[in-house]
Amino acid sequence: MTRSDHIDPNSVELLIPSDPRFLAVVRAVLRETAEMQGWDARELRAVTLAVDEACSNIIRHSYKGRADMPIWVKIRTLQGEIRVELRDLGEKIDPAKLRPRDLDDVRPGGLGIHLIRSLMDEVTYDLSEPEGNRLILVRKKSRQHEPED
Amino acid sequence: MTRSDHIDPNSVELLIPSDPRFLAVVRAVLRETAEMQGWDARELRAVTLAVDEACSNIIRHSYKGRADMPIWVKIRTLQGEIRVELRDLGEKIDPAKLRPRDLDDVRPGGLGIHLIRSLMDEVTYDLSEPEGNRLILVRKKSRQHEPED
Amino acid sequence: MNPRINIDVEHRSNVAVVKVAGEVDLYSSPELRKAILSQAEKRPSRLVVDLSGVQYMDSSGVATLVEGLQKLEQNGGELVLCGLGDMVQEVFKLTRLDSVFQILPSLEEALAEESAGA
Amino acid sequence: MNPRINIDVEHRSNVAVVKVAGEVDLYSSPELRKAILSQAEKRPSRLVVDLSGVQYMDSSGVATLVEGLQKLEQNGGELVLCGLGDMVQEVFKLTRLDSVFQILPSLEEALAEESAGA
Ligand SMILES: Nc1ncnc2c1ncn2[C@@H]1O[C@H](COP(=O)(O)OP(=O)(O)O)[C@@H](O)[C@H]1O
Ligand SMILES: Nc1ncnc2c1ncn2[C@@H]1O[C@H](COP(=O)(O)OP(=O)(O)O)[C@@H](O)[C@H]1O
Repeated sequence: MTRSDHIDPNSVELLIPSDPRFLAVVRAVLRETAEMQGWDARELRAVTLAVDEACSNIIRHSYKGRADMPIWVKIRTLQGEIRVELRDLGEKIDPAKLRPRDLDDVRPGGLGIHLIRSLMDEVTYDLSEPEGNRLILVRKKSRQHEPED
Repeated sequence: MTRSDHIDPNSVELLIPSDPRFLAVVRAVLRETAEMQGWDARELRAVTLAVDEACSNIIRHSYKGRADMPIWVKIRTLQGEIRVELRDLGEKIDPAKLRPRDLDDVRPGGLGIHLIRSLMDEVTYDLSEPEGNRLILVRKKSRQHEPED
Repeated sequence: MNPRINIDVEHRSNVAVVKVAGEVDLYSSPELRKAILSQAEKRPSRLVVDLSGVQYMDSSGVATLVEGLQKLEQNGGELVLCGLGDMVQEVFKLTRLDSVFQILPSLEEALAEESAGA
Repeated sequence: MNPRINIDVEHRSNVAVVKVAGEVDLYSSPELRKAILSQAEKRPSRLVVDLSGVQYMDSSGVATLVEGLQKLEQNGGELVLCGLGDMVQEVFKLTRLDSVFQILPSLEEALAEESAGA
């Protein structure tokens, strides 16, 4: 746990093990914080799914299925936007592989990146960390484009 | 965020601002982690209330109502016990004041410490921190004595 | 305003009914306090607090109800609780306030009791 | 075993019905996969997956259903989905799989369709 005096009064931080059992904890924290800011069910569903997919990718790809590695989830909820930062210490992402599959090529899997990009307004893989990965996801409320319709 | 390689696969850590709005987030995390370990509704209610009272005390007493100070909540859920550690950087607790009020003296307030002690099997205020407070709460499943009945 | 709690106030002759739904904690109890104290100021002979929609209540909620009880009794009125779920019931038992408050199972009974007593 | 998900399997003549309730995510989808693949092995002419109890589904759940669809089609059977709630419907739309699967509103319709087609 880091120490610092006063903190951002709109943020929560969560540290979970890289175990799929804990994905429900992340969803619950998103639900409560979004509700606090009056986000509606549809917006909440979108953010929840995107964050869940990103966490699943960390578990499966960055940590290759190991269940005891750290995932930090920082959630900043404002009235107009929600910003989620995910941090892991796993294998570095190869940006060349970060591609959504062709949706016409129907096969099990390969949908996570597509969902994340469709659901969020900003998706930034920060590759500058000395170790591991940092992903920043932003969704703005009542955004103009709505690719999910 | 601290860095370390592999972590305890049964723990989650949460950092919230000392704002009463975030108490519901702590409750939600407790609910999900306890459910994961098959704790029943009654046990969950007990732990939730105790932790909530302890967080409320940090907000009101340690931080004197300031909403932007950090509260760390570490939850370790096993099948047999749940252990919650609360850490703040506020005013140090005066152990002389940590007394439940006489329950026959009916007045608003003064019930938190009584509830925490009734509901938990171990309540340890660790006064050795250089700054702030650390409170460790433990409840064992199907404990022998059940003062709430 | 406060998504954790919803409060409705109704009046039936000289009985005020405050219906609470949601979670009563340090965040939402000030709203409950405001509602109960503003009703108490009108000096009803009886104030019924219907807690049937309350899934969660902490000691700040309990403190609010104790304050309401004392305000009403000062003015010669009475405060009655009804509809306590498992969780709320446990808190009252643990704080031994179940013997201090008049607690009835349902709103119907809290209102029937009144007409019987009148 | 897995408190996030509950799966019931029923058989009606040559139709297998897999009823799913709960949240389908990376933790629970292996259980759904096991149930669907073990039914697929019995080569039913039709497998209906009733998702009316599912409040949440991620891409691992979707992947599981795609795998089931392909297994059934290999054996000349068909996989039908029914009872999709808002959330599940959105995931299928976003992944454009709403045009790949046969999706019916309710289990009743999924079974009626079968007898009509038979
Ligand atoms: N956190 C991550 N770390 C490393 N590689 C990743 C990560 N997330 C995604 N990838 C890469 O992007 C690819 C596409 O991901 P996705 O669309 O979620 O489908 P899938 O995970 O089913 O392959 C993955 O196969 C993987 O190579
Ligand atoms: N986190 C804390 N920091 C400082 N003092 C505390 C803390 N928690 C409890 N106390 C002290 O213990 C007393 C009793 O607490 P409690 O039983 O919760 O009732 P109340 O908070 O309503 O007074 C408080 O009045 C306060 O002086």
